[in-house]
Amino acid sequence: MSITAKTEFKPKIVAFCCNWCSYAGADLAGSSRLSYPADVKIIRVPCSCRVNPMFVLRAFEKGADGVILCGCHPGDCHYSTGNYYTRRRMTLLFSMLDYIGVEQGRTRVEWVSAAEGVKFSTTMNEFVEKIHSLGENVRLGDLRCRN
Amino acid sequence: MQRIGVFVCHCGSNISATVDVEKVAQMSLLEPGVVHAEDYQYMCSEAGQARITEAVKEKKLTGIVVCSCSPRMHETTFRNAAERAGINPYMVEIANIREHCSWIHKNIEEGTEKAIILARAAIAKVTLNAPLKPGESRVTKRALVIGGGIAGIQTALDIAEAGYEVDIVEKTPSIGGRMSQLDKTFPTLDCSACILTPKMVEASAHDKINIYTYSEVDQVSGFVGDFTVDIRKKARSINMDKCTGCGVCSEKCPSKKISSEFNRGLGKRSAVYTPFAQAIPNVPVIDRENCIKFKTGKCGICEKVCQAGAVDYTQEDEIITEKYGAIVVATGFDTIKLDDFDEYAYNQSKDVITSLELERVMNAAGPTKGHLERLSDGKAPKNMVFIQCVGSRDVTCRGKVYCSKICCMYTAKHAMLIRDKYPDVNVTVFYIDVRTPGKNFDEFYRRAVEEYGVNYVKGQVGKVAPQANGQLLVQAVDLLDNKQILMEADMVVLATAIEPEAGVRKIATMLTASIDTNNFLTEAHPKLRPVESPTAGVFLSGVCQGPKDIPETVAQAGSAAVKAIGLLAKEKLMTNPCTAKSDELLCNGCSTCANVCPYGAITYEDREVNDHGIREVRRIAVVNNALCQGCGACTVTCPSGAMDLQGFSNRQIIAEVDAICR
Amino acid sequence: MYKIKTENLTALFQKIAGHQELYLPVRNAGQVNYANWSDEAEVDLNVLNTVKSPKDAFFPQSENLYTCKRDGKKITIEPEQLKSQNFVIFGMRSCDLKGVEVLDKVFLEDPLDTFYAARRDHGTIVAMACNEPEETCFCKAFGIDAAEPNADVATWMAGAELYWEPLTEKGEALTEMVRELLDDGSEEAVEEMKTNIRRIIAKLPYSDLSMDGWNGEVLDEKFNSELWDELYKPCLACGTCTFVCPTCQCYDIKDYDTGNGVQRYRCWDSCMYSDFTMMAHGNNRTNQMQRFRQRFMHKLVYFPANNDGMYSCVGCGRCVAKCPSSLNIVKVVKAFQNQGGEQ
Amino acid sequence: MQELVKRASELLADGSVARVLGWKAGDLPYNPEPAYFENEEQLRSFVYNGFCGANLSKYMIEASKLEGKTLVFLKPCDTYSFNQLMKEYRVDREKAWIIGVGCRGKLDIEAVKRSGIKGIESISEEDGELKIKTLYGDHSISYAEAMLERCHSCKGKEHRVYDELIGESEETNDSERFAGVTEIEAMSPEEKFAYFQKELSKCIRCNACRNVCPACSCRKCVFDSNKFDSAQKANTDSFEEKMFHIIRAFHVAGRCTDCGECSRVCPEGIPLHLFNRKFMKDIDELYGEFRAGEDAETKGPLTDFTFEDAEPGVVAERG
Repeated sequence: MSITAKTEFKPKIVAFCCNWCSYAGADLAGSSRLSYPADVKIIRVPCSCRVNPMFVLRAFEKGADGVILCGCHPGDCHYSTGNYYTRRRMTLLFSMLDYIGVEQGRTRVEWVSAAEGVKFSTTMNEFVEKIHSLGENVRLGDLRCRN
Repeated sequence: MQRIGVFVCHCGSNISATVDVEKVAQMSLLEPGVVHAEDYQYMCSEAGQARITEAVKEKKLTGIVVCSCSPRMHETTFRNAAERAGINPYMVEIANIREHCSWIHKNIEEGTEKAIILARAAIAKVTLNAPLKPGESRVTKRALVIGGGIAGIQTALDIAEAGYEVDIVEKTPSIGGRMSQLDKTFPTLDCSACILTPKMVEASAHDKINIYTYSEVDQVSGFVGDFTVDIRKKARSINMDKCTGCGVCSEKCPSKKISSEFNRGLGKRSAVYTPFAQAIPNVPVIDRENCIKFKTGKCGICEKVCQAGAVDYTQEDEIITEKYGAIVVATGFDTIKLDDFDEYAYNQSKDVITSLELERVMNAAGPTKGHLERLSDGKAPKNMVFIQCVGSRDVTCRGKVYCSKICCMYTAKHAMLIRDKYPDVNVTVFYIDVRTPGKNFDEFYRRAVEEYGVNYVKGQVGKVAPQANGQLLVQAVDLLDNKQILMEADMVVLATAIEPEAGVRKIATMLTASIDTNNFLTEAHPKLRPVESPTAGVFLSGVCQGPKDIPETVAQAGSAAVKAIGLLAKEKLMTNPCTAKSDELLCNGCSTCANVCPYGAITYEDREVNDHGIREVRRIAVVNNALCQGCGACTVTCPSGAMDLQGFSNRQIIAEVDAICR
Repeated sequence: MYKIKTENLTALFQKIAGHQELYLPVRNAGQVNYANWSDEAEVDLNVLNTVKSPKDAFFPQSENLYTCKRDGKKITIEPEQLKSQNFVIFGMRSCDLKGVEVLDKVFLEDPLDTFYAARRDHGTIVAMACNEPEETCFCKAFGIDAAEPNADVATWMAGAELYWEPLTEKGEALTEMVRELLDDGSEEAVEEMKTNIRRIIAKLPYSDLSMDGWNGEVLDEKFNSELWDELYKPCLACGTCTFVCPTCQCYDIKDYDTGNGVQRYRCWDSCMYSDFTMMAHGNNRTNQMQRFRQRFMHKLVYFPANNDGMYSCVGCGRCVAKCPSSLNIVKVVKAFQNQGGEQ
Repeated sequence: MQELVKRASELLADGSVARVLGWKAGDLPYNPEPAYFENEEQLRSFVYNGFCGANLSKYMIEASKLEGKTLVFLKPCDTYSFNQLMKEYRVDREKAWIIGVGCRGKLDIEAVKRSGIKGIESISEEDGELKIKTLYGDHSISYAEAMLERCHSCKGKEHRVYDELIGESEETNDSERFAGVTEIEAMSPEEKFAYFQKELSKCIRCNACRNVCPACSCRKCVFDSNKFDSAQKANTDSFEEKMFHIIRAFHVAGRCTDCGECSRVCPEGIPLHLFNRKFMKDIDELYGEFRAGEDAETKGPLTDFTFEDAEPGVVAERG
């Protein structure tokens, strides 16, 4: 990716991926050799509904510059309803982060199926680019983790 | 403190081309708890696995991290290796440095750095892993089928043929369902009764099938493999063992003016009745609400005329409790109520009928003995109008948003049959779209238009107005010619939307099977698990899952049977150990977790706890490991963090987050 | 005795801040707390009680003790530097000064708390008399004179002037630093001020509060009293009373994982919290009644028993004003006295 | 008030209830405290006045464990909390005898003091004015001006659960409930950040907001336990203030009845209700109007969903 060359800033990005769709989608991106920046590190969870808002804040606390959640498309959840709960929880959480002045682009939810390797890679490229445009996360982190 | 071994795979050059595997191993060795790290050509090979087992023994490892391909590929391989080496298989974590790293990054420095971070996240997680053991649960070798229509009958027959006991619970006095009410079936036009009756007889005669008619499911408890169900056998007032099915009781019953459910209210029946001639069992029931004996205490004629002495007014509802390993829901459908569709004058005119009512009219055993006639005056109709999509594909809240799927075809069937039998009757069909995706379907529809001269008009009917002369004035729009149509008809037939049977919501609740906004039961996965409910051990057969025609219903009934057989064939069920678990000292008993559990796996019990010296009885969430599938929805909804997911615990995920962000 | 026009106080603060850190009551988002002085700071000397007491200046709510850094398997430990720069804390009231005396008893006795001691050594306290005491005040019950703020420098606000009297060497040094801004002032104005303050204090609703019956001698009787069962009931188990209190001195020591090591820090703790003094086997105080009792027994019985009768309550009234359930130490003191009267 | 005492005495005397949960007169004109009364003698110190703001519903968690029924006085807004607690099985309806008491808005002593009044000796009321005698002269302030913020955006004077009602209520709602939220929403990200940074920097982590909150009824809060490695006792870094208040608001989202106790008790006057109301406003706008505690049955918005729910991207789209 050319964007990493643009600046010294190397964002830390945590991506929570559900085991059944998005993690498999990321696998497909890999086997299709569809590249995205190495700044993205994936954490596997059984379902997007396993992602506690506390995990998202924890990532920011410890120095993440962006957090993205990926799950099955609504209606396709392996557990049938999990992502519907995720959708409400994360909508409210993101809205609250926006409300306290954290930049909107630092958080994102994207539905990526096991067949959407291309979408996974495109999403990650976009997201990293967005984080680059926002720069380092200074509003929502614990300073003690920065030295 | 754990003793962790890290094994870095080259995967030939798949990984090692863009990741310095040696460095990943070296760097991993610096992480707390790591006592061994090595890299190898192919970790998944026999030799690679042997290196793992050797290291476990030599270095007394308690946890393993394999940096390799996706866990979706070889997690099981390495878990098995761990088990062979004598440590719990769930003490293994995979760092996916191939699909998520080496394959997408070209720069070796970048790839290596990321691989090191992924490894350290896996190390951080495995540090907090705990040995997990799958549970075992037994399987009762008996299935319950709820609903005795064609779906239920087919499912029951298939399961029984595989050698398992099956009970069918049917709420009406006879099995047969909607199909028994149909006259002919599309696209072959064979007689519905002719193909259904042999199935009914077969089911009834099968030694593995036990049929409870005039019965309902009262209560369900338990879980996959081990359900306990209470079946309420409603009082029939006729002793089934004694009754010979001679029919004298019905003949002599003085209360004969009761609207016949089987004939959709178009005919009459007596208070003691068998719904239709081919009913199985051929044993009548006494409709106590309309029986003179039950209403006034007088009469008792049926008892007097019954030579077998089968009439028993003292019968009471009976509860039968039975255990099942699998449950198949086959509750079927009904047509929607048309009270909100005043424009079609269904409630004003007897000559406006639903398609299902037309089936009865066309049927030789129906209210008109199979003669097509107006129900108001018995005259033969000259002009008939069919209106499709009555309440289907309806975005107003009156109807259903979905397509009922069968209406286009049965309307073509009706039109064709009428034109065939009564060539002088003009038939006009108003439609939004004609949908004919099925084997021989479009051919069938084209025959209706081309060979039988059915007049298809694309457009919606705005109003059906009964006239003083007994005619029905139909106002419609022809969308293709873009003109208003005003025509008189003798009869109007409404292709009424279908919806799941009214009782299905109650059944779904008992089974904790989820249901969608239209009351159709939800599949475990819409594409990949279409006949399973998200609740383990509960399967879906027929229209209760979504609109479908007879062949589709029979096909789904068969697959539901296969799924049930697959379950019943198991001696024991191994349960996924990555299930939710509630900490009794933190649980508030607030029930929020149960509200989001799609499997009904969470129940509450009052339990005495000892909270650091405070002994008290508290309401505590209890997770049934056999039901829990480990999604984790409950863990996030639990504000105190009492509910946690084994294998993906809060602390484990946080450790991964920390390791990535540091 | 010196004096300075209130309009010149900003110049005074600027002058002090030019040499040393200056810590004084500042209004931020509607509330007044001690904070570092800056040009933008909205200084508020009229507020009697800051929300948090100024003990923060010597015993911060949270302070780092040392940092561990990990590099691979190598660990280095860096102790936190002790306070080495002089600072001034301006505006403390008599009650809060007494609060510092209480803290001294705890932290300056053996074993010496070096973090606290360093701050005490480097801090110069400029205190203010309370010319408008409030209904929540009861410092008099502890023999504190709100009219005589005995610190390094004592000050009195009289109309448009602040009277200034250095009382210690540190006070003299500070006075020297700002001497050019001070004028000479007369004792009379201050004496009049003092009389006035004492007159108001005599009229306060709690002016007749005495500490009769509260001494270390009837420990068992107090401890076992059934009154506690009633008194604690409305308590929400929050830490408001402890965190606004100028004498509460309990702290917890915790580690924060920075990713590449650990920061060991201490922070205020509250005996009202269920995990206060939690040990591996659990907690020796298992219910809120016991925790509630602990707080008041400590302040009014155990502490004076071990410190020559010095109560660890100074009557500042913060808990009276801030308790969400309107509980407070005065209600506790009186409850036992009334019970005595009835028996 | 006499009517309340009379009825309480009756119910105690005939054994209908074992105790009474109400408010006891304090030692200052404005500090009554929640209290239990077990006999007529004790009831002599019962008080019900403008300063009885404390919501007693949370005390019913403990009272539900006691033998016999507890008579509890609940103001209209307190009954929402009671319903919510009932929905979560935290209180036992059978153990409560609820007398719904009238409410004409509750007073905020901080509001009185903010107007510059100090040294209060007595407070009395005349024609909607509070007459306040102080050591430094007499003052007067209108009742409405001295009211708690929550009463200005009162959700109505109808009791949602009760056994009997005593006393009249007066409407006090005179402001738009979400006005404060809307104002912040209109700010730029920098302004929003500065606003909350300033407010939250005051937080002393006393946990009063949490402990008074009827929705925060966890036996052990996540911030006191090691379940998330999140135990905190102090805001050592400004992140922790944000973490605590966001998560607290999130945990009570869809459960918070907007009783306003958090803002009432905050010793630093942080407008904590602005967090809760933000979630309420979002829930109302995105998922349909919802009032926690209106009844004890309806599913909360975070344990429910529709297929057509807004996507999280809606946050950015709204701008």
